[in-house]
Amino acid sequence: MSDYYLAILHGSLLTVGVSLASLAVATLLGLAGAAAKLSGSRPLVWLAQLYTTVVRGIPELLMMLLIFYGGAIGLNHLLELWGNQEGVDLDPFVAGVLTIGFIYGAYMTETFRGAILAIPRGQMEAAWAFGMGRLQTFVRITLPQMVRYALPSFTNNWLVLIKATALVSLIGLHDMTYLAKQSSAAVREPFAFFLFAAALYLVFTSLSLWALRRVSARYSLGTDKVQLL
Amino acid sequence: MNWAVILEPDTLALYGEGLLVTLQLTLYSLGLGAVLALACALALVSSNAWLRWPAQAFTYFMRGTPLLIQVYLIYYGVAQLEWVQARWDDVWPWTNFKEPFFCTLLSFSLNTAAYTAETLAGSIRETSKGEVEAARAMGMGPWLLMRRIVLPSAIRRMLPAYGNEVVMMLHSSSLASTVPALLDLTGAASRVYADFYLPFEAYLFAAVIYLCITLCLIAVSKLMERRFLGYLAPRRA
Amino acid sequence: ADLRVGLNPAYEPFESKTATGEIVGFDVDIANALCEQIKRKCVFVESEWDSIIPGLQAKKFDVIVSSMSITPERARVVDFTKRYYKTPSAIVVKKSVKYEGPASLKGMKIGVLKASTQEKWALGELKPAGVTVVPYQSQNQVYLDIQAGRIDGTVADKVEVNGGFLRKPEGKDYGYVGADQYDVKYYGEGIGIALRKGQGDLKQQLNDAIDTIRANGTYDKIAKKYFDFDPYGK
Amino acid sequence: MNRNTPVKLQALDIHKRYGANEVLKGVSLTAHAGDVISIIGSSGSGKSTLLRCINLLERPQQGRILVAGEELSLRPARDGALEAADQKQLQRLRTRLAMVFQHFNLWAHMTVLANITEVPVHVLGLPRDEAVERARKYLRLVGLEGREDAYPNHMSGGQQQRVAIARALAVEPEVMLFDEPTSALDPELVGEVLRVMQLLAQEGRTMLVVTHEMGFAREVSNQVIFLHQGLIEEQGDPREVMANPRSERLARFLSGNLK
Amino acid sequence: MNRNTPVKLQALDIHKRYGANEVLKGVSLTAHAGDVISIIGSSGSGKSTLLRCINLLERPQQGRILVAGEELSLRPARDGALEAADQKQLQRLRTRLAMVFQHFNLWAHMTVLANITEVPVHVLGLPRDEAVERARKYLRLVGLEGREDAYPNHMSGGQQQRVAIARALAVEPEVMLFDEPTSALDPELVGEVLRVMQLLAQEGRTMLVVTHEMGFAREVSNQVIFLHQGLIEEQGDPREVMANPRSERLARFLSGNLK
Ligand SMILES: Nc1ncnc2c1ncn2[C@@H]1O[C@H](COP(=O)(O)OP(=O)(O)OP(=O)(O)O)[C@@H](O)[C@H]1O
Ligand SMILES: Nc1ncnc2c1ncn2[C@@H]1O[C@H](COP(=O)(O)OP(=O)(O)OP(=O)(O)O)[C@@H](O)[C@H]1O
Ligand SMILES: [Mg+2]
Ligand SMILES: [Mg+2]
Repeated sequence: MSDYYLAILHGSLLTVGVSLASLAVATLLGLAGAAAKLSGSRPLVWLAQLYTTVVRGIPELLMMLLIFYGGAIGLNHLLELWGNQEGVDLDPFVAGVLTIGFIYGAYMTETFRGAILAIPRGQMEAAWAFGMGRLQTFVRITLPQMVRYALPSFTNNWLVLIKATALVSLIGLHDMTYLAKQSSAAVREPFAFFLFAAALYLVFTSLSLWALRRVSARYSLGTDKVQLL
Repeated sequence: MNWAVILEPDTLALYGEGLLVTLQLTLYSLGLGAVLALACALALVSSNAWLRWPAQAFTYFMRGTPLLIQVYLIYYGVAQLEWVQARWDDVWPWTNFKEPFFCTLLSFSLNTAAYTAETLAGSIRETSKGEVEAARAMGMGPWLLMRRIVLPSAIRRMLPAYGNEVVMMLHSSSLASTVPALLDLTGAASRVYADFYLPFEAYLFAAVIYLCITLCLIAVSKLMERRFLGYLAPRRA
Repeated sequence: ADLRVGLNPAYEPFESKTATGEIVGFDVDIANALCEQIKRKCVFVESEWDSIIPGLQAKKFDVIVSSMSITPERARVVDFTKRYYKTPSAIVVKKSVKYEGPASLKGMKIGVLKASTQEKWALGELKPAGVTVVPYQSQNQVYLDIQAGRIDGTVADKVEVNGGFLRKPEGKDYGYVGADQYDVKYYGEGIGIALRKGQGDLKQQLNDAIDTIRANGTYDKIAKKYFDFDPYGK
Repeated sequence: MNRNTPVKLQALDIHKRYGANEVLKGVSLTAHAGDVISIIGSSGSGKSTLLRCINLLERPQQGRILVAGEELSLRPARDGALEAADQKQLQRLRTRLAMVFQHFNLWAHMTVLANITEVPVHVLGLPRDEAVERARKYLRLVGLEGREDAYPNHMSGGQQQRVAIARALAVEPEVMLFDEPTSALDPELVGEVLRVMQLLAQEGRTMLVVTHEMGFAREVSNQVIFLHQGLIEEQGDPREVMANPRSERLARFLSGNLK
Repeated sequence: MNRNTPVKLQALDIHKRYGANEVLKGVSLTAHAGDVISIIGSSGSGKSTLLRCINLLERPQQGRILVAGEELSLRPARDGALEAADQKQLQRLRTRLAMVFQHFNLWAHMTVLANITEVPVHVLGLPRDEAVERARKYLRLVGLEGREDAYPNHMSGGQQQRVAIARALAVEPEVMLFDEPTSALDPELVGEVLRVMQLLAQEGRTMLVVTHEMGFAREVSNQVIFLHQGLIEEQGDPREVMANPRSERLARFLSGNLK
């Protein structure tokens, strides 16, 4: 029995790996998406709008199946036309990370866009007036100030993302949720393993919240908080 | 691809039934969740530790554990308690716990409440210090200040992030099929998938419906932003 | 070359995973025996149930040996070998219930696995008799709700219900009623091996191999390990 | 000083420190009804801090505050600064003070009209139409009729400042705290705003005005306070003080004036 | 006007509308090296808008802008306003203009020192220590030595304004746009800042200064522009124009001055 717990613990490493890698992808896409949406350039706005609408519009499970299996089946068809019977193998880790990153990038886009809107416009105007380019302004002025506003929603997205990584079991990766499911099927014990997995998620949550609090403190330098109630 | 099966009246009726459940669950839990979130957010920004602590513990557990497990715990976990079993046949409110719809709705509402509360609390904390001071200097008390200045401003600024939460809730509502006798849109799709073995058709059709709902939701949030965030817009020509 | 076998190891005793991560079960032993016959090596590939057919089509594996029922719907997208087992299903209710046909369950709530063959049977035979049929996403959940008292019983595979419920303390008041169910109308031809369409040679080889192990006693030896009856069915 | 009118505001021995930076080292002032007190001093000398301490937006380390004879009850908080012992009292006293902030602090999500009617309607309990009428009156006074529906972010600096002034006037409080209320205004408007303030003083309202307009200090106020290094360096009748500064510091301060 | 020095900045026929509100109806100005041009006008007359159009923070409906002879290439955007055709060029020209904003717009997440070194280091490519030295020099000039590590939000209004001035000075640009650079300063500091600006003018730098300080307009600038109702109502040598305003409007504008 305890070996099952060990296996789940081991699977949690994969969960963490996929989560962090996907987060990186999602954050980059989110930044790019938010920048595009606020750029004022019509094609960019359009593209970003299409991205966030479609991606947020389709259930994640389906997205995963479409990208991984749909993609593979399509590729195989192509290859068969070329006479290749073996078929290709997409690396599931890479595919999973890219898919989850791609999905959550759309949510991150909205988070970052909202945060940027909350920054007083004068901050950006000052940068432009001194000849900073758009990218430079974004990196040096907008980004550091956005962190504060984005963090609550970013944290939410991240916590949802960690749990969404369970989707990678669809494409053959054995994350901790999958292992918990297998274990409870093998031992015919419906609750124990799931609760263990939940406890692990709580551990990750605690670590994340701790880290994010430090980030928040770092990026709140120079601003005063007001006590409201 | 075999779309003829999907377009048969029986199948369409199945999807329709699922759509209804999905919409009900999403809208009700968002509504209930919003009310809870407001209370919870206020507790989160309060200086009173007796209010803040429970609220923090609540959002910590709700955001820290998978929704699936929350649904499980409320539907199956609560049902295991003999104390509840003893009175769920006649003592309100425990009678509700026999109902799959109620259990699902409860867990969804609590879940979205936790996420929304954190977003709202964050937005409240970032209210411009000067605006708060102006209100205080004119004699506004904490509640009036909250109701008239802080919340209207904070809620506006959280609109984009809340749009995310709404869409996520829509997708999460597919977990309703974990609970017996509830057939939501994803449940309908997986039913069609199992009956006819048309994975792509069955799910794609559901996806298109989801996409349509999402489009509506996004359109609504765009309208709300235009209406309520106008003051943040750059000077318009 | 290796034969890549897809399965979803969450169905004890047919396929499950030991604590050390090894996949074991009746299906696994059968698959290995068949591989020996066709002189290939079995390599097992885990897959979620939801993506097991897409996985086959995407060439993640060559066959599915995962207790998959042969149904006409599935047969439209994949090929099946002949059956390699067919276990009976049965109704499980409190031992105190006097069963004399479906009508004696009138007014009760019976849980079944969503989209399963048992569900079809229950809908076809029990529902007309005034029984409420409640579909569940997994059989474990059915047991939980029997325990909680939300439902009165289930219709399930005998092997499954034996290991998952009856043998456990919470199932001690429950038992089978009625005859073993084999009805082809609901239960189809049994459990087969799924292959991608257009692999006629492999299908032929596997069919032959099934016949061979049935004939040479290998099948019985494996079956004895797991069951006290012949799972090949009637 | 109108010695024969009642005392409206007293701030006694105010001390305020930011970290190691001691900004106010014991400042006291008394304002009678109808007094217009100008507070002058160089940038960073603590003028805004003084005003903000008076309505307890900053918590002083030490000091007493009395509004119309009623003392604001204070108690030391954990960090040593003083906080209000009774929130209700603080709120009540604050409604009798209105403030124009140096950075205006208009509520960005509200239109101009909503900014001005907010306090009359929701704090003072005025009926809405009365509040709207009042708002229009003061908007007219500061030359902004017709801009009721604009958002503050879409207005010029001077317009924002005038909205802030109208917002404070619409409260019609006993004591007004103005923090550089004409900094963003052109000379013509400065003249007009100052005339409005003169009128209010004649009505018996008390005003504390932080200002860099020496003209205003001289012409409108009946007392001037020169803050320097955390203390009141000089104080008295503006014409006298400004014509014959006793301290070398004030003399230098005044000499910078190009005008 | 220094007719014999090269032209540094030209804005020709600038039109700017917000919705139906036509703020600028065709304003043109030309600044030579060493020119100090005061822009005066009542609140809301479009002074800030004019400055903001010059560095294209606002997109004018019509107009041409030339910096040191190079024309900023503009093209009509979808909504009819003009936008830069070439971002790179816009950026390049903007580095030759520096601006002090009416609301300062200091970067809130940076210390004072970081605010001032930001542009020299990251736009102009100065080595960091050189930029720091330069920053210290200008901080000293505006009387803020020793406050390098403070954050803008923790400073008084006048201190913030001085940081904003130092930030613009540290760019050492050819043309400076000042939007009411002394509004939050006390008379003594106003005098000092104006002396700094005189010095810069003598070095040959060009300045456009929106101001409400008639003293400054008269003493320091060599040209004054009076904006009224979207047009230049009067323009010329400040002493002449201000002593003998031809238009009744300017006369009234100037008469408001209490000082
Ligand atoms: N987004 C906008 N929508 C409508 N009107 C606007 C907008 N932005 C500015 N305005 C108006 O444009 C006019 C000019 O504003 P500008 O800031 O240029 O004035 P200004 O001359 O600088 O005044 P001040 O001396 O008060 O700073 C004002 O009437 C202002 O209300
Ligand atoms: N939140 C703060 N944290 C730390 N120091 C502060 C804070 N607010 C103000 N100070 C400091 O306190 C001193 C007084 O500031 P105050 O705003 O009262 O000056 P002021 O007299 O109003 O100046 P000005 O005329 O420039 O507005 C300044 O040196 C300032 O840097
Ligand atoms: Mg001040
Ligand atoms: Mg202006």
